[in-house]
Amino acid sequence: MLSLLGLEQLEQLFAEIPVDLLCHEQLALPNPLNEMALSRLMRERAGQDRPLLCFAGAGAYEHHIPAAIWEIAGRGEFYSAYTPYQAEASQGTLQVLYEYQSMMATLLGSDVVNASLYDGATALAEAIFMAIRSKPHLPKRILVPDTLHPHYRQVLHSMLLGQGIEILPLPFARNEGDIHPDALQAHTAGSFAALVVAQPNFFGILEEVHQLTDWAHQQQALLIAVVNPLSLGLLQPPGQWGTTGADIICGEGQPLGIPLSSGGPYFGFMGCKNHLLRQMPGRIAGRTLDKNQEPGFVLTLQAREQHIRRAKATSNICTNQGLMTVAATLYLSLMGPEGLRQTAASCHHNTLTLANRLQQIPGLRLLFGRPFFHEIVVELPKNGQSLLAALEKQGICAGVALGPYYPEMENMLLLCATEMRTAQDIEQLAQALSSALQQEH
Amino acid sequence: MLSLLGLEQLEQLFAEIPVDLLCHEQLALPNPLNEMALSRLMRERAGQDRPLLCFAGAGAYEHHIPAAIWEIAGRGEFYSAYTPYQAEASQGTLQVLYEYQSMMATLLGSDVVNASLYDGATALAEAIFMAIRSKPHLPKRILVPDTLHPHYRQVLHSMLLGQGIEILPLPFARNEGDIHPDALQAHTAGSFAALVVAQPNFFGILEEVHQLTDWAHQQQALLIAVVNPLSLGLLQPPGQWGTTGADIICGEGQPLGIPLSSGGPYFGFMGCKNHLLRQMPGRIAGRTLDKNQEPGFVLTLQAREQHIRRAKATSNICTNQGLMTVAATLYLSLMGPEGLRQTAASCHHNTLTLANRLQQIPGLRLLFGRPFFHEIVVELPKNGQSLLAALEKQGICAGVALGPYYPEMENMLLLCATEMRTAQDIEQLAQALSSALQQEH
Amino acid sequence: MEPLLIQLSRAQRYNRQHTPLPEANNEQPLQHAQLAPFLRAQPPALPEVSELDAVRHFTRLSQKNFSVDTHFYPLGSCTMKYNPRVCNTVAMQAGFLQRHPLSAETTGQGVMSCLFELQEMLRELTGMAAVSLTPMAGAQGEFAGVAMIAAYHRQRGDSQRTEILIPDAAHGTNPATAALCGFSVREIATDANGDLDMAALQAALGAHTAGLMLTNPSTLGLFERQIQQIAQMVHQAGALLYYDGANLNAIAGRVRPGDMGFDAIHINVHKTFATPHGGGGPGAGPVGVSERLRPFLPVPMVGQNSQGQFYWLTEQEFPLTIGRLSAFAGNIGVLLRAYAYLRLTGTEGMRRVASFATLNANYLMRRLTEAGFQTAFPNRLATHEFIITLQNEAKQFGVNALDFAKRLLDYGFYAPTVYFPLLVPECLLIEPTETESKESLDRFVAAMIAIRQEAMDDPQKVRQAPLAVPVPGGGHSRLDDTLAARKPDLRW
Amino acid sequence: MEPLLIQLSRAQRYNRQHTPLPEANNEQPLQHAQLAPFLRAQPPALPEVSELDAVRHFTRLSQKNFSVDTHFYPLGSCTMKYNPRVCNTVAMQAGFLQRHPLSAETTGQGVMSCLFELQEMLRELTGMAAVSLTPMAGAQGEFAGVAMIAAYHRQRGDSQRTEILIPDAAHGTNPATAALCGFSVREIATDANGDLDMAALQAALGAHTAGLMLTNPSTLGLFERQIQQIAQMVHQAGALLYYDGANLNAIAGRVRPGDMGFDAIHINVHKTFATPHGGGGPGAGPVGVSERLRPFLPVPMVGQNSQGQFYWLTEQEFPLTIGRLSAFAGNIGVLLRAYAYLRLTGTEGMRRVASFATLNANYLMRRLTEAGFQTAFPNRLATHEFIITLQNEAKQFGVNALDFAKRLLDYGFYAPTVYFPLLVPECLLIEPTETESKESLDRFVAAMIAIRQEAMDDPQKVRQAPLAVPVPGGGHSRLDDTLAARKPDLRW
Ligand SMILES: Cc1ncc(COP(=O)(O)O)c(C=O)c1O
Ligand SMILES: Cc1ncc(COP(=O)(O)O)c(C=O)c1O
Repeated sequence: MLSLLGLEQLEQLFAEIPVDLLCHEQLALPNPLNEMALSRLMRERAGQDRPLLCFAGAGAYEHHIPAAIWEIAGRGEFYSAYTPYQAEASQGTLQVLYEYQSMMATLLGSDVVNASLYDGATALAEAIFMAIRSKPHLPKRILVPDTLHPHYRQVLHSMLLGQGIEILPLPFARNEGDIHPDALQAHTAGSFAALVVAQPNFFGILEEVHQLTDWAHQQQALLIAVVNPLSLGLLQPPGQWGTTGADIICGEGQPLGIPLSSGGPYFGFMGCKNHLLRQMPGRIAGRTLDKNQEPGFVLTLQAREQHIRRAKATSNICTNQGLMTVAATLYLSLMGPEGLRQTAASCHHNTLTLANRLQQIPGLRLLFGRPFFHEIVVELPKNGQSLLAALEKQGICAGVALGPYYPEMENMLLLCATEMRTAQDIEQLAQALSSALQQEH
Repeated sequence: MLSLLGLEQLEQLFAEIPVDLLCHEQLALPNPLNEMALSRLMRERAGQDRPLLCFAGAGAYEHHIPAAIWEIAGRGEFYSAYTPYQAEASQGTLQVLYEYQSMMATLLGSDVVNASLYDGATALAEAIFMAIRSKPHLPKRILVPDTLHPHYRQVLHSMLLGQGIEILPLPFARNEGDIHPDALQAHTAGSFAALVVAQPNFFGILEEVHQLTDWAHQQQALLIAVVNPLSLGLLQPPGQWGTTGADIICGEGQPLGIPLSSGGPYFGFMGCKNHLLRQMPGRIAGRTLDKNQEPGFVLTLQAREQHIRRAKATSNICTNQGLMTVAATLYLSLMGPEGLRQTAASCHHNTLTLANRLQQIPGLRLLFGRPFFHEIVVELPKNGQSLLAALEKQGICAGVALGPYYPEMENMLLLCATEMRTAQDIEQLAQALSSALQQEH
Repeated sequence: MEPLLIQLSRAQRYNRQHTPLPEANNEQPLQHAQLAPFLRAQPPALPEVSELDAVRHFTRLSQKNFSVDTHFYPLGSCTMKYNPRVCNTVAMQAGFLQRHPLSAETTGQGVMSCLFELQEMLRELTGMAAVSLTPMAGAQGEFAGVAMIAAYHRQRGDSQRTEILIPDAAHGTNPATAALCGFSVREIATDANGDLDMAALQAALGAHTAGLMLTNPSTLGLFERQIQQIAQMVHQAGALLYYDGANLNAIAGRVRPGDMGFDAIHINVHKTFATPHGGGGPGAGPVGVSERLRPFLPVPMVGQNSQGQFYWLTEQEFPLTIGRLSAFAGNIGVLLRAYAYLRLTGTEGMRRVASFATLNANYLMRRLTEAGFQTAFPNRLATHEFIITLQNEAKQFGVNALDFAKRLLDYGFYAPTVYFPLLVPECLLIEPTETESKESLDRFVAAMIAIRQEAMDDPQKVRQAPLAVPVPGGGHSRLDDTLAARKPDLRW
Repeated sequence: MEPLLIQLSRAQRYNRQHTPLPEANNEQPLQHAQLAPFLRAQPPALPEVSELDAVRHFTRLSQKNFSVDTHFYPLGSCTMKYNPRVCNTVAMQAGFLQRHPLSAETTGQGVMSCLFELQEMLRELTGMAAVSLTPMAGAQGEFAGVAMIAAYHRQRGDSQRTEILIPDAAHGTNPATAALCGFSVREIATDANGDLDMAALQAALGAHTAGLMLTNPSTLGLFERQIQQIAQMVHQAGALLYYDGANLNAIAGRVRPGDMGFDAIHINVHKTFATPHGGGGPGAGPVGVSERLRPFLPVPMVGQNSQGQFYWLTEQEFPLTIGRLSAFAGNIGVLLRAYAYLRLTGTEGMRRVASFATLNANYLMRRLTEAGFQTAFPNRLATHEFIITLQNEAKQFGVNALDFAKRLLDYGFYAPTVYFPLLVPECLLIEPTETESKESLDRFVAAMIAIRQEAMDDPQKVRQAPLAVPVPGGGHSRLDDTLAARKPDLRW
């Protein structure tokens, strides 16, 4: 091949690069491994990360993942294809996206859904940009409750800064764990573009979403819902909140068949009302016809996107989390409405069991009085973080300490029991907790 | 669906079964698990079987298995299809089989190869049936050396009994570990139908295959070779043994990309000279043309098989080990001649290192003086089995004890070092061995 | 057509990442001086391709297969039902895959506990006294069974029993196995209703009879109603009764071969227990026996000692064993999948399997009958499968069973089994299995009707089928079997 | 066409094995009285299908994709090279998959050691001072980079820098990102040789310039030869230089953006580091910075303490950080694959990647040139990709770049990128990557020649293309984009 080019050495291919830029010395990377050595190394590394009995939630949930999902999502034809720019040679991915959009839309109760964003937190940031764009006459101000996941609030800070969007926090009710009703009073109609509501919220608590939605709409603002999609097997879809439903719905797709993986890759989902469609970021698959009038699928409404609209695009997103939506589509297909309902119900049921059992332990107290979905906040007689460390030694991840996020809550843990946690698991946790508490008294 | 049949209950579908035969009571099987519980159970079970640092061989070898192999062999189209009876809808499997046959034929140096048998041991039994069939005028007697894997000899006993085939054992040379040259003297031309030779033999020793082959042919007998296919990346193919080559070649395919899996599924391979083709058992894929003169593949020479020939078939085999040959084909494709050569060379090299290192341990002695491939027999100052047990506690499988197979060898271990064993692994073994020996002295 | 891999080969190309010595310039001298006389003169002429070439080639080839995961696959007698993927996933865990077969029992309690429980579950499900898992497929299970029957008679000194009786409808492995074990084979006829001809059986039974091999439900897709009588007759003649368990899917959890009076049985786990078929295997063929054959079971099996630990049972515990049937303990990875499947189903699930397999077969049979196809045994209920005969179509349109089968491929269906059992002319043996939906079955009926219409309108087209099997790149037209056998081209 | 899954749905059908309460009759009362007011009135209208239906449906759909594992995929700018499968396998181990993101650092030393080493390797390979892995794709990496540039100026009180300069050839994410960060965008022209127009740059630079975003090699498939001068000019103007690392594959191990003078870069691991593209993701877009931007890096990153233990670096250690960009720490599973890939290649391997990516591109460019196709920059060496323009063909035969692209699908090739970069009319941006063999490239040339011949002989045919993409069941003819946008049909 070199000879066709009239060259003698590979180096000559780089002739246009200024010589003083070329790396002449060997870079200090580790020596190459062969696959055998790599496999052994990575087996050892993975072996260091021994799975724990997990009661942590806080935005990432250990659910049962049917084996068929990753056996199929991992197929080369899905795994090694890219964004379906050539529709006719990408009907697999495109039809899956269309089916994903369809299933998510019924789950969320939204008119339309896009084909994924990076994760729940960035999806919310995009939802806020979208709200701001579609309410150009309102101030760039957003109401964000303290019951929203603290990491999500941090991401909003990072991402909204450049456009000068102001975040107005809403405190929560100390005994109830939901948005404090008085907090809304401070905000008047026309003074903000959107209200964000998380359901369930970070504490696992169910918010009064109907009132909140109607209130936001009365103030001429949009309502942005942040939801756990799995909970919607059981709970009201945001599209039906209040009189007219949430306007933009987003959240973290991880509960739908995506492994925990230390935090990613997950995927963000987003749906909205029809009239907001052209403000929506991200890929969208649509059904159309070919020259023979056969139905088929394409990426559509691309005029919203960076590769066409460039600086005026609805978002800069390009590569999204495609493969994760394949997995989620498989998840929803395998579960169906009944499987999803039972899974959500089982999460709730197990968390009830957990709450009841933990309350029997002297010194432990359930913090909030309101209904919850599958997470609870528990108050301890001591610092949450040190207790977690003690239980980790016994192979238990006893939840997430709230101190780092809410300084006044340093004796508190956020715990979750999904459908994976059996009665024995809960008993094991309870006993480990009891004895850890006793030991240090 | 029942109503179309005019039925009301599923039970009515079983109306033809005599009532007194129906199971009325619940069978005592465990309650059904859902996939979540099953996965957890099986994770626990697999977790009990902690992998050891493995120096055991004896017919099953821990080799590097490129990840691509099982990612592809596990694809539904291979995994969930059956024997390619409908050729036009099974071209994937059929072309793979044809390529498998082609690759194995060049590796073995044989004219033709079939599409798999159950495992190495049964392949040898089938080879013997084949030899007997093709030498109808000779006595049903087979020379089987004691250097053949003891389990293979046991399988021959089980399988040859019904047809009254007599197995004549050949003792081995005590210091050399190969077939004792004098042992052949006892057998005269025309007194047996075939000689079996394993290369490398059970002790890892290389036999004098050229002489043995020529000798067998001089006695009008067939030569049946039992080989490790991976060794043939380096060693002479049986098709070139002696003046005219082995007649039937068989063996265990496990080294070619098949995981150890406690012993199966593996696959047996078999090749032979052209003139024996119609005596060969098992499926064979062939290339042919379709009505448009396009080349394609079919199962062929089926007149040998049970579904056509019934009681007169060359074998009763039906389901074989198809998927394993897909994996082996991928293995040979990914390794190529150079990869296979280097792997075999590395096995040999590491075993040399192992032999040298173990001989430095006081009291240890390499038993045999002849060249070996990747296994060695080591004599200990004490019982092999108790030493193995001691090392297993340290996570090392230090080989296979020979006592159970050769009562006079109860102080001996058979050890193997494949390309997977690093210098550090060997050092770890050596030190563990040394201290185990010291402790008990 | 996908090229042969060798056509993509280019000298000197190889995948460094799969060789033990990654750095060529750092290659240690291959110290195999002692090997010199044994080295091969020329490397094997294997393809030299990149990993991408290989992955792409075999991925593309895979797409040329019809399979259960992609197509309705009503291949009678083969029970091509859906293998729950989780059974593969749980069996492919490192702990199971990496274990050496000869490493100590203490290091394999996980896998051995599964095997032990599988033995127990199969025992319960079949009503036999004991089970050995070691046979590597149905045919090897048959071998074990017949060898045990031989060992039984031999042990009793009853050396005149040299004959095995086999119904004419039987699968080819039955006579082939009997012959492999040194028996002569006598065929027993089937009566007009598809049951065994009792007079013929009576006539054949005698002091030379070692045993009768029976499949129930039979390969005709019928439950053998006289089974209790048959068992009595066989036993009275001093012979034993063998059960070919390939059709257990139809009755699992409902009737047990042990209760029917069988002495030895095999079970095709790749049928009833949804382990993969893998383009022809691997399967596994556990055997079960009645009390009198227990001592002869093939080894190894798994036992449990009083401390609850699992260990291998060998000829030490079973001195009369017919012996070993494989180098190690059989297709353990396959058995793990069967274990997983059985834990998913339990008894209730097994009964559902049998019910829906039977329901689907009867539904499909009725739909085809209503569409005018002729079933072989119109007065009988189907079991999990049934036979239609295309005699009429062959006569009227000159379009035979093979033509129908091939044309079904064009329609995107794998073909049913053709021309088996041998006694029904122009037959299709159709087994829908319990995992197919009514919608699949209805589509199949529609295709059959359409093909018959084509056979009327344009028989030549059907005789040419398949015209283009719907696989990537366009599939083959009918392949020439005769040419393949006449001029064997078996390697590149 | 494969039906929609909802068309296979049948009320009440569901997969018992995936529900937490397997026995229906044993279902515990769902104690969610407290939830009553929050329950949905109607279940979501999801498909109700069996596992087989779902597996078959999605397996069949997968076969309708072209992908690297099945087809040559020369999609320019996207580096569709082969992902070694082992990188997937090692990343899919239970230890990695099951770890909760908020569980203690002590329980994640395995994954964190990989991430730490990956940070270090990327730092070395790019010549930057520090690396953060957290961005979840290239575009988010760009966001992080531009946000850091903004933070830098803000921190210095330099509030007038409101403009980002971007070459007209740039990828759409560059201007979109700048806008997202609140900057206005000014385009800089490209000169006739494909280099940046230096006069235009000089004219644009000023006190309002926050930075210049550059891709090098550029999206024209050319190495920007004046890069050192550009860096000097930009820095002299008080602005910073951003590197879009999407094309790093061409130069990895040979030239480093850090040495070229860039202040902030992103790296598309799903390009250079062979992590999957997944039909559109997930990717990952680590960022690297020069010393002056280090304080602003996005969190979390991984640090190592003096006992060798790994821990998360957050705003505690980086008080000036631009903050968090995801709920947790980014696409860790993807980063593990990149780590595995880099351990396979090492420096030598990386240099080989760049060499063969470049060799393949130049070879293919030359072959196409010799076949009479017009390259956009005939006097330049190609980098890892190159552009041909089909202006002539469009003029002569009325067959444009899109027609060529669509016709390539019929020939079994994925199409190169079309109509990008925007400044070259009727262009195809062709990137063969280093993992394709010469044979693949030659076949592609043959197809291009054949299509041009068709364009001469039967242009209408090419304009109709694809006629039938070779996928199972027969592929589509050209799909109507306009209809799709005019009447959005976005769900069933
Ligand atoms: C009725 C019957 N018996 C026996 C067998 C043989 O089983 P295997 O193929 O597992 O050896 C089969 C399988 O095809 C069968 O259908
Ligand atoms: C030149 C260039 N820049 C930036 C990007 C954006 O990267 P990503 O798709 O990972 O967000 C791409 C990818 O398509 C690209 O080709």
